[in-house]
Amino acid sequence: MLDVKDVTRMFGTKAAVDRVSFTVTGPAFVGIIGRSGAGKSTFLRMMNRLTDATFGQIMVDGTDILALRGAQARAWQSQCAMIFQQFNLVPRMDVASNVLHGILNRRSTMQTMFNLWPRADIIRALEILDRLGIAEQAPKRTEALSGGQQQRVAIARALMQDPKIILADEPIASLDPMNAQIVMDALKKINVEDGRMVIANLHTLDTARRYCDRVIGMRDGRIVFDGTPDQLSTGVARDIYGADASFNESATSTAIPTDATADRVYADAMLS
Amino acid sequence: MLDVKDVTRMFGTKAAVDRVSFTVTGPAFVGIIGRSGAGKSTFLRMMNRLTDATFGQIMVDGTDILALRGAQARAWQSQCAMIFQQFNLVPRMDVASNVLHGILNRRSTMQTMFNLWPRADIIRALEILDRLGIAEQAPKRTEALSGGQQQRVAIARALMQDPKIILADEPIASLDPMNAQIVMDALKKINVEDGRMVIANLHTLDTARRYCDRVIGMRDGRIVFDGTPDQLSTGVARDIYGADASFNESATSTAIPTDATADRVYADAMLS
Amino acid sequence: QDAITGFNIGILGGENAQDRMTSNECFRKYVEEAIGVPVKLFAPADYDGVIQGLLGGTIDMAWLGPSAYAKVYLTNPEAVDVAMVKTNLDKTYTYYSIGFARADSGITSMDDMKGKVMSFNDPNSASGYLIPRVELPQSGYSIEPGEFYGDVKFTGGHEQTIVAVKNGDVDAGVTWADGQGDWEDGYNSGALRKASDAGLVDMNDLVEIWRSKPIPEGPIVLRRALPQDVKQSIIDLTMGLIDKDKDCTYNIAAGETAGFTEVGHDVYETMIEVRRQQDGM
Amino acid sequence: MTASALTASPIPPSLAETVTKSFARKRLMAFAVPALILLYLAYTAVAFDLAGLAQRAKLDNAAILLSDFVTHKTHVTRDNRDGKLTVSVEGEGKGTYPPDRLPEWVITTGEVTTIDLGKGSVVTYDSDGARFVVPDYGTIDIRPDGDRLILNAPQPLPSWINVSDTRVSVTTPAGRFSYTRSKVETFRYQFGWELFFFTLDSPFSGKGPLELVGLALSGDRIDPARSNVSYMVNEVWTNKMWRHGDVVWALFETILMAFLGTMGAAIIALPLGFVAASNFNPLAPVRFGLRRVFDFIRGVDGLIWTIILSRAFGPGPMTGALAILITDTGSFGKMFSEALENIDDKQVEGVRSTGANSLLRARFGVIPQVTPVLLSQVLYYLESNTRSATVIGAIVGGGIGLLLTQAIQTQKDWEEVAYYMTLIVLMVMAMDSLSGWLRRKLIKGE
Amino acid sequence: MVDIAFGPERGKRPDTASIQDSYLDMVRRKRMYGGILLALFIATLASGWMLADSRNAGGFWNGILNVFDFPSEVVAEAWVKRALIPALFIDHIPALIETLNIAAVATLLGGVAAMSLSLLATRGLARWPRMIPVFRRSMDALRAIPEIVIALVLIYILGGGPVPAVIAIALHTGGALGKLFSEVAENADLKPVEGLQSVGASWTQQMWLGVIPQVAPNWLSYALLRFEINVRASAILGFVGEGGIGHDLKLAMQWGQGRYDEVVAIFLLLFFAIVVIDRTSDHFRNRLVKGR
Ligand SMILES: Nc1ncnc2c1ncn2[C@@H]1O[C@H](COP(=O)(O)OP(=O)(O)OP(=O)(O)O)[C@@H](O)[C@H]1O
Ligand SMILES: Nc1ncnc2c1ncn2[C@@H]1O[C@H](COP(=O)(O)OP(=O)(O)OP(=O)(O)O)[C@@H](O)[C@H]1O
Ligand SMILES: [Mg+2]
Ligand SMILES: [Mg+2]
Repeated sequence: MLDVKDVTRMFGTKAAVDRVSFTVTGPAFVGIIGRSGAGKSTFLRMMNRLTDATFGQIMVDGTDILALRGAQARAWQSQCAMIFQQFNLVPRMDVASNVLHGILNRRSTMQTMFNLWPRADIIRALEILDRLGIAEQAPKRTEALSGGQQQRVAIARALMQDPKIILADEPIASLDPMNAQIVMDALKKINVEDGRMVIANLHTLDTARRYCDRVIGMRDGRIVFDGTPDQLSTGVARDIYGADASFNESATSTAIPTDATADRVYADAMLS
Repeated sequence: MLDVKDVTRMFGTKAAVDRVSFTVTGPAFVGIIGRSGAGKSTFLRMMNRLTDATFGQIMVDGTDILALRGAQARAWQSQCAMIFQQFNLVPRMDVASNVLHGILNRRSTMQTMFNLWPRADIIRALEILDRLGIAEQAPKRTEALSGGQQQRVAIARALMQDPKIILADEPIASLDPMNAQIVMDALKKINVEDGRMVIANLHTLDTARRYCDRVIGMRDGRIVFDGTPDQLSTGVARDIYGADASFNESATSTAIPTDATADRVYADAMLS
Repeated sequence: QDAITGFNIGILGGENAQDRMTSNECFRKYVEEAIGVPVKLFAPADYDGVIQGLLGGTIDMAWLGPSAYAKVYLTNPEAVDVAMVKTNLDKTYTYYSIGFARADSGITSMDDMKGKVMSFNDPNSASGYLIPRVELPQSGYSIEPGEFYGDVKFTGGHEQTIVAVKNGDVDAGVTWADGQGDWEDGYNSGALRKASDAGLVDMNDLVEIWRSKPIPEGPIVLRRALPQDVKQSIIDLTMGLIDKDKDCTYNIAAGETAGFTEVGHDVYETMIEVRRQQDGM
Repeated sequence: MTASALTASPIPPSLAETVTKSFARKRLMAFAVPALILLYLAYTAVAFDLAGLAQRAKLDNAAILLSDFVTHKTHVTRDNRDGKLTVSVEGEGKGTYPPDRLPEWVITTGEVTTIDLGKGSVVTYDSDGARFVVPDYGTIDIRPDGDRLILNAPQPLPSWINVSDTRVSVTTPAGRFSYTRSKVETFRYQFGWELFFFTLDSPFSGKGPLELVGLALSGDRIDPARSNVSYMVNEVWTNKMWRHGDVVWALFETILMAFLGTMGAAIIALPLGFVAASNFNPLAPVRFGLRRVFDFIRGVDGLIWTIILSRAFGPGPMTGALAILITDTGSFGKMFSEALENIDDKQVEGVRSTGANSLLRARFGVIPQVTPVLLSQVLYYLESNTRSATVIGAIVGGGIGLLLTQAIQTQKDWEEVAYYMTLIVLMVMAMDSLSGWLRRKLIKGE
Repeated sequence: MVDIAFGPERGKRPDTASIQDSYLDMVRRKRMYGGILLALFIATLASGWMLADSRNAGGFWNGILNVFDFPSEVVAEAWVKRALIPALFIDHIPALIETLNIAAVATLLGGVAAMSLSLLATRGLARWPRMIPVFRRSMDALRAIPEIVIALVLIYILGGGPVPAVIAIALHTGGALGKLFSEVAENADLKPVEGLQSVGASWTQQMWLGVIPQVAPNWLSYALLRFEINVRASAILGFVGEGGIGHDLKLAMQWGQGRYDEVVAIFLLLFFAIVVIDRTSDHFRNRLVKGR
């Protein structure tokens, strides 16, 4: 279904993405991890045609989408939804309008210019919002929503596009843990229930491990790891992130601790 | 040394801090934990006189610092340094100037306006920066520094004040794990080496457990736990945070995972 | 010629009237009655507005100062026709440029002004600048600053000159008066009379130190392109106004008058010459 | 634990040197900048001749001005040639008291007129001449003798009596008095804006507030044709002294000029702004040319445009509005294009990622985010143009500005100046709050 | 794994149909109001122009054909006498300098006043929070009076010369900049201020070190913009009665034919001065606000 061949993007003399190749066959949940500057965003932006590739091919169902131009490229964009770290919504417009932007490519310019959407489209937008649990936010301005809600609006816009592929560029990096979980769960559900492929750049290994079917690790523009979440050991992670051994991660975990002793005492007390 | 009696702060009809009382005798490292809105910040701000208390007393060496006014309150502030989550430095000024701000209370307005700092003070500021490992940053603009470095500048400013007490309001919440560790280590060192009392609001139990001599847990403005780190079990933590069992914390941990095997190998190697 | 759909009257500031809109309201009504189209009054704060209006054809009738008329004529001789002029009580239609100073300054004639500060009104004003500018040097008082006078200033208008002299900001100034009646009343009409009546100055405090040759009053002009019958009815109306409504005549003339009389372009030839000579100075 | 965090090593001397030097430099700047500014101010003080000004400044003028703002004077004039007596406010025909309703402090019996200026100051006109009794001084007696005036007054004459053969004037705190061969005049100064509501020829003049309310409520019509209230409103509206109707119209005209000019300019500048913004128009020469055009029309200034347009359109409010329109097209064009260049790309990118074409990207990615900026600029200009329209109005002969400049230039009707100034300040403040309100309403939340 | 993706709100959600109805309702209402507002705006604008047109001496359509009459008259004459123009430039440079000085001094004085006024009138920074409305209203009043009014009144007291102009422009500048300054200060980050407060700094120290450095670029940028506006204002004041280049321009302009070369010379001088200031201030403002 998706066949990435030798895709490269140069910025000046520096290769932000360097001969990336991989193949995805079914509607998988693919996670891309790697530290800042590894080229994750650049790769997704090339897939969505927001950035042009320097060379390489991305074949989707037999078409090289990197070679499309003008209206055809826009048609591809409409099939390949993108979710951004900063949501990239229009904050001053209401939630439903933002969702409706997903079908801009399919409606006539004249009609949409004056924000005159057909009733059926509005209803579909509301249904999608309802599916994501934020239907009652529909009339509000998007800027009035919390980060997690905004990201769900962005997902709704993506669903409105009825895309083959959903690209998500660090969708939870601006969110707090609670909202992050809600958003990741939503993406997973779309992946499983609708059978749409999801490719997500992720910041945190935990998340990748938990949600992805397949994890691709990038470093300096190249793929340095490609496998299942289980294959992701600390050593591999240290390779990907370039962290050194002196770094003790547990001191700063934001999670509530699993203190074995205290828990055992508590458990004993409960069991007794 | 520090005797907090019945301190309360109302916002409207809501008590943000509700009859908090505790006593600290020596130069302890006290951690205050609790979820968002528990009143941690409000309490520290009252200690520093940034926020007025509704009633109650905080006795320090026999003086009720909550009753001080005007210049006396400012004099107290100069003895009680505060470190903020967002550093609260002057970003456009250089690092050394920011550290020198610690002694503003002792300088006249005119002297400040014309940037008249005695050479001895400048040298002392540099020494403090050096102690925190960032002396070479002294001439840079503060905004050019990384988060961890900025927080160390804030600590340097606090040390410049030569305070009795250092208050730290979530000093590592805006920092990445690596920097967080450096900052906490620095605070601990000051606590141990200089014998200054440190009271820190902390977001994460791990950190509290690792650095504090004593942990105070707050919920809805009241103290619900006061004890040593060892007494902090998962059950107690769940009480303090009001988290329910369904919330799975590991999904969103930002830490690189503890691959137990790798660590065990390392530990074995060290012990052998 | 086409019939007109509206008629615009421009009123000039400074030289003649200040409370212009109201004093001319009665006249506006008469004109409206006479020619049967809506009549509007325009009173821009300085000369130029009306002059531009006449040149551009948007103002149909105006009462100009002699110098302003000269400017219109020099810019476009085809634009307007001189129609009438206001007469004094003795039927003359001349006035004077009067030089004056503070009585307690010891200045009694222009000779005493050597090295002192002389002021004029505004460079387009006939009595307040142009005429003195030509006549003073002829009598040996060069108006180049520093030659005879210590300095030469512009005050901006007649009232300002009077106030400036009274306040001692300048040693002497020029303004217009009809030269009839008594000095202590500020003559029968003119800027001094108005200022004295208003309590702005006490005429005892001022003395006359110079007087120009007679200057013709500014003309009432009509746009040349107006239909002949319109022109005629306006002229008839204005000339007959003194018998019809004395108060209104007094209002628009800004003082005692024996009415309006017809006059031709030739009266202003001198004035135009004065101005032409000074072009580019 | 990271060892590097707290290692203590002596500070390199070079570092201490750098830092102390940088502080010395800052200190120098801290002194040098104020010093330079002071130096410049000193230079301008000399250039502006501040010392000379201090001598020339007339603070008594300020006192007169301030008191004139809130007082009026009443003239009591007798024409010495025909003996006619007139009493009028500000000496104006429209403020003349009818002979049967003179103010109570003017009493006429036959040839004799007694004017009571209060506190013992009394002026008497009689067939022989006039007398002015000044308390603590004595009686000033003037009688004409042929062409001359003969003055009888306690000697030595104080400086507030100004005498010549033909004219005597007396200035006292109670009032002013002057005598010439042709007329004798007394001026009485009183507090308040006289005749502000009703002129003397109105049936409502001289009535107290209670009386007026009573009249307004009562059914007995003064003029059978209309109710008392509408009659009253009409009398105030057409007040001949203060001309409230004209003034309100003038205010409206001023606002009209500002509104038309600003809105017209905004409508023209919006499309031009897109053409001049580098992220919407790739043709650099067109952009450059258009920007210079903006610079030019802005640089020329509204006042000059007013004069240029006066020739074509003649005086009147449209000329003023067009002048504002032209100037502001320049300002808006520049500001709009800058605002468009500073937009947040995230939103545009979000819209773009759905496959929208460029027109739709502008509509949904750009317009929503620039609207607040543009709107707030337009509203800000609307408010500030209300002020400019005041000045422009003076030139095109319309609006409150004309009334104001005329009143100031005659330098006598200061109470009118005060009235107009108050109105202008209120008008601008009202426009300010209106634009603030619209800004809040349209930008912050709907 | 517990799926809480679709919200802890589950169960108490209002039913979908009512949400749809109310939203569609809102869309309809918005379209209607939008249409009405647009129609109202257009009607106001159109009738306003018609009214202004009818009150004008000359109509729009007649006039539009003649817009270039006056400029071409001026330019034609100036072109004939173009040789004289350089000398005229030099003649008027002192007047230009006076105009610039008036603007500069007024901006300086007004700017200093605006600095203190704005800090005193900003929520969160004010020394005496209760006095905020007082300072705000006084800024409003300063802003509301047109410069020309103050200048004309001051001329009566101080006599002619540049000082009344300086005072008039400075007063206005104080009010106008004060408002803009306070808007900037309102958006200033309070964290540094709080940081300084926590070490026991006085109010002045907090402002000087915590607020001024943050707002300085924007303030300076506004002050430069104001300087530009004030140059124009000072020229205009000259035009209406004071000294400076505006006065020269007015004299030449009023004289009319015969001195159009002078008009053009002064105009060009003033125009170039304004453009130079405009460009320079733009350049510096961009550098200040967007960072170097
Ligand atoms: N428009 C651009 N111009 C020049 N260099 C760019 C541009 N966009 C990205 N780069 C460079 O390409 C490299 C890869 O950037 P990219 O944003 O893809 O990284 P990333 O993996 O998404 O990092 P992050 O986690 O910070 O988002 C970086 O070195 C970046 O500096
Ligand atoms: N200035 C204020 N006005 C009104 N309410 C306030 C104010 N400051 C704090 N509160 C309220 O007081 C309560 C305690 O707030 P506080 O900031 O002390 O909590 P916290 O424990 O520091 O939380 P966090 O972890 O989010 O910083 C909260 O409910 C908060 O909404
Ligand atoms: Mg990225
Ligand atoms: Mg807090």
